[in-house]
Amino acid sequence: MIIAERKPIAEITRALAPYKNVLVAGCGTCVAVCWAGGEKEVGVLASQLRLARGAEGSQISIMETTVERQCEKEMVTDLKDRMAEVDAVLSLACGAGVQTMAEIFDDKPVFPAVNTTFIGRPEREGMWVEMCGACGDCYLDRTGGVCPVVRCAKGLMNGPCGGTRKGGKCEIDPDKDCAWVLIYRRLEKQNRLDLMREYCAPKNFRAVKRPGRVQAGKA
Amino acid sequence: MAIPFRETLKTKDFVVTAEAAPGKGSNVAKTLEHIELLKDKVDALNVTDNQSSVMRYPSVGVCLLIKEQGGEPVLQITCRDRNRLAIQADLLFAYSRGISNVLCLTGDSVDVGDHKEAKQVFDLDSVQLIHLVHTLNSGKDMAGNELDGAIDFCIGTSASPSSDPLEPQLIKVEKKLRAGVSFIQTQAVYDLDELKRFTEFVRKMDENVKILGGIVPVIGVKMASYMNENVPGIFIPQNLIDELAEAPKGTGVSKGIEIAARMIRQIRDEKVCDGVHVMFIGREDRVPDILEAAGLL
Amino acid sequence: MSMKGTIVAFCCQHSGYPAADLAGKLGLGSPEALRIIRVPCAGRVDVIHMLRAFEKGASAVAVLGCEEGACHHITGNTRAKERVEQCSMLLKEIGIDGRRVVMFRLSPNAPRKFVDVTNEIEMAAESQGRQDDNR
Amino acid sequence: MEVRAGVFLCNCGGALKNIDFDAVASEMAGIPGVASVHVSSDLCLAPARDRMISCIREENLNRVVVAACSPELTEYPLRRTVQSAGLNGHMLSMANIREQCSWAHEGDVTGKAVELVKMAISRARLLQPVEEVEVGVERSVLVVGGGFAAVNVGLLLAAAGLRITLVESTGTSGSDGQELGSIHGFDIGSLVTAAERDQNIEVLTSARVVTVEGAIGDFTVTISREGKNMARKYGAIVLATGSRIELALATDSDSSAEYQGIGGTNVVSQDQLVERLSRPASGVKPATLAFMVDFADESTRFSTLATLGNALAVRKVWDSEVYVFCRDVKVDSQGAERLYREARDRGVVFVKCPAAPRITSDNGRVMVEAKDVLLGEDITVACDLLVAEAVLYPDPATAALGSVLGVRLDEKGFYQENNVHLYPVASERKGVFFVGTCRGQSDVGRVMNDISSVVINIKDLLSSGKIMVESERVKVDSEKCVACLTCIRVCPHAAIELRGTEGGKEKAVVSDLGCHACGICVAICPAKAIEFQDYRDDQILAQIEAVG
Repeated sequence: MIIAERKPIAEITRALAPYKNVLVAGCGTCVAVCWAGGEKEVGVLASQLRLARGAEGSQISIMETTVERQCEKEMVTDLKDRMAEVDAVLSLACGAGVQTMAEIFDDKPVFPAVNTTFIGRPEREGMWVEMCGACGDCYLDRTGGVCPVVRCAKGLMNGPCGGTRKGGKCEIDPDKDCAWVLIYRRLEKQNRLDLMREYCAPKNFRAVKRPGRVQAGKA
Repeated sequence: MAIPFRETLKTKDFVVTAEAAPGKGSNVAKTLEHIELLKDKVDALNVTDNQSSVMRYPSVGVCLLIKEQGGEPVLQITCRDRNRLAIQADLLFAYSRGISNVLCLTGDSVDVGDHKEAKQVFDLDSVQLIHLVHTLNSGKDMAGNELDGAIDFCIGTSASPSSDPLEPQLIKVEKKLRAGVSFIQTQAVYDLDELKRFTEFVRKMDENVKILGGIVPVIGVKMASYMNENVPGIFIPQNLIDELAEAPKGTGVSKGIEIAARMIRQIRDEKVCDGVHVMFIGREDRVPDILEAAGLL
Repeated sequence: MSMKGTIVAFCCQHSGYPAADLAGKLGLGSPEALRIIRVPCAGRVDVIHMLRAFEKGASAVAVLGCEEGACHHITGNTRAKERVEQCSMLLKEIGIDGRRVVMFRLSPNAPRKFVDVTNEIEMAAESQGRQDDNR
Repeated sequence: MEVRAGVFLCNCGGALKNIDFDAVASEMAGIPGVASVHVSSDLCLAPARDRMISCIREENLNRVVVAACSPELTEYPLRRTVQSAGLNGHMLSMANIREQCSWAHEGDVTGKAVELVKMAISRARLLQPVEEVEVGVERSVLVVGGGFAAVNVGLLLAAAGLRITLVESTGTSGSDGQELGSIHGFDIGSLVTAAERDQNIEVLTSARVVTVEGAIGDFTVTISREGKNMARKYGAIVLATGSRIELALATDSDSSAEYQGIGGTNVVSQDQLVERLSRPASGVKPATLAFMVDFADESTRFSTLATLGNALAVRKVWDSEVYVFCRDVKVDSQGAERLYREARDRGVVFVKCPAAPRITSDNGRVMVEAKDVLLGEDITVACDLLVAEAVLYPDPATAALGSVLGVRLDEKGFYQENNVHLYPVASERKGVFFVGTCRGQSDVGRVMNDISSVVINIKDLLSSGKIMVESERVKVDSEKCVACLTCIRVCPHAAIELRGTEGGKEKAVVSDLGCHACGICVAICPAKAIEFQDYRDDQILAQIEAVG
């Protein structure tokens, strides 16, 4: 799922400085599950903003809401009757949500409250790791199901690089496994190491013509 | 004019190369000094390409200086800073100016350098780069278009014989050998058995590739632990660190040179591999002392 | 700030709350500004509860849970500790002293500990309060 | 439905002098939702309770707020009172104006009392009823393990009319109970045959528990035997998987000789000694014997009891000199003190030494060298036979079975009981119990205690075939739940599972029976989909709003 992380409060308060009535909008799907932008985080952020303004001695009136999925135009449009007295919107959704909100209510400034980081999964409670870079040309069939495009720091297609650390850790971060050592161990286990020995030609980095568009077959 | 490296590799039984480090500005005086000092003492002079992701005077620039001084340069190219268009263009330019040796490297990550927020390219990796040079050598570019004027590079690459785990590295070396390289300059090695096993491994697949053992003198315990910790692909064993610890204060550099020379002599006498590639980052002026101590001058 | 000087204490049913009762039975004086909210486990208290108490003007918020490793529900007190630390960080981020939110662990038969910690919190909050007022 | 709350203030027989109850009562009258305010002096006594019941009925109150002493004392009885007035017991909210207000501070605290009652009222407005329903439970018990404890539990529960399945991983039942049983004169064999003949008991040998789902009263357990899986329903699960016994090699750290190293033949385990004693005719009788106690592991009583019993037997049968080298003989097990005295009277010499003795060998005899605390000097005893100390280690299968059942292990690897004093045989997962050496118990006396307390627990739970339980006190709203598994991973009592809901999709479902009502899942749920009826977020926040 999409993983995000709450922005530092200083960035948010700076953006909201000129505004008095703010709608803080969470999203109930991905960012809720990774504790970044769900209903709970809306409550905490709203409370923190009120406390911050209180400390500065100026007032802020905050409306709290959580849209089931902020990347759905209809769900965002449902907020329209509450937008009359809103000066600015603070969206805790991922980039897709913030931009949908900004597009639907294009007469109002919309600010992100989280940084969308990657597509990933929970490694353990409260910690998420990157698994997929949405490169549009999946190579997982050649690497025993370990993606070098994002899990190798350099995205090499014929790894590993010379900098692998002792114990098979990544050159730039001793806590992270070298993707190519993981690939080696996985393929060795399935004795399909010939896959790793096979030369991989330069990747088509334009498989997805950014910005991407996917047209499903006619429903 | 220096002998082309391609010939040296065929004729000489013990090949010695060193490194000329580009400076951090447009003033090339220091670089010229190093070139002058080393060009006749070694068979070829490698020029690093933004080594450790630290922005420096371009590699092809120093290669031209070496050519002008009558030395034999080896152009190092990493895949971090340029995409496939830029790399092909640089190769054409370098060859047209008489540079005919290239070392294909993946390159360090920007995280270890001084521009940590830069966008890394890595459009290619070292194996794909080797294939690319072959393609250009055959008179075509990567998209299959005919070149007006082909090129003919002597291709080399690097390897890490003391990686742990080693097998994934060896698979990569296999790919490089199948792609076709004339010489391999390894990362810094301190355990000659590992280097010997590595050489035997390579020889089994390709007898005429020349392997030059990477020699990086270590001048102190602090530097040793720093390198073990931060410099990618470096593993200095404990016995070496202990030996350094015994060296009295202030004699670290000469101790480092002494150890390096001893290793070079051992490699030569026991024919561990086909030569050495001496790297003394920041102290290029002391490389002649190493060569002399190793009896290579 | 209608709740000037109040201390909101979330007391776990298995430790903080009985300790407060025992302190009362023994006549040990805890701060009058203390307002205790009974919770089934310290793990039930969430960051929003602490922040809302501060919004209402509480000068300090405490979460009183079981001793380390003696939590009736195994991980309740550890979670409460993590949430107090998160709340403290959220306060620090906006310039409020992070030490105003405190996690304290005690056993149900430790009334003196309960009284000492609540008085300490009150004194700390008061001295901090004076600093905030003249800022 | 309009909130009609009755506020009952109790001045504890006039003892709460520093609260002006009339002032408090007048303050309450104006608060929205308050239907009536009553001041009484002894809400813990029947007359006041009856008046409360009649108030509830006459003024048809649908909330009751009681400001009195601590809910720890009076909440339960007050709930019964409210229920007997026809109102749901959970519609009660309390304010602790005695221990935490009147007694906690000097001087007048009427103001604080007012605030505490206001807080209770704000919570009362948001209370919702929780029905108590009767739930059928499986009258069957799964007992894992084939040892002495397992078979005993099986027999006793079968006698109470419950259907028992005895799952034993090894080939024969009663195998690992030999050591424990034989030493203390229990013939494990006869127990096993009794179990096999009992029609309430089904013995499955070389079977393994694969998965456990559901909660107390309704466990679904998959058992695999000879390659095929069977799904069974159980009301409770008892783990009696025993433990592994190893001879301790505890010697003085610097002494070179290891026990096992010397001669081998003259170093035996308690079991081997018992075997030799049972056939006195063969072999030469050892003239001097030494036992080792409390050096490798001071926490188990296993080697102490075996040593006392066997030392006496050696004195009777072989009449040889017996030395017991010990740090301190702990005799807190059943009958241990009597055995110790009898052994002393029979001439067994107890050598108390601060550290493990040095063991060396001298042409076939075992030399035991130790510092005798009483004599204050080093002594060396040459003995023909040395009985090594036996130490209990967890059975290797403990960890794996623990994770299947979602229960914890202690730092030594035995099962971790919920509370060593209050619930010694219960795990944190309701309906899962541990008995005997698998939880570190080491002597027969304590194992017997375990057995009887587990039998009482389970009979109490299951024999009636039904349990009263508060239905949906903690409930997951399947509309809001996105099945992110956070609550399932977090629940310390393994009471939440993914189950298909009527919408078809699998969602988290809290088992009313298994839930311990701690609220940890409620606080951590990212979608705020879980509600805990008496401690909802809005109720907690309402109390905060009411302060000041």
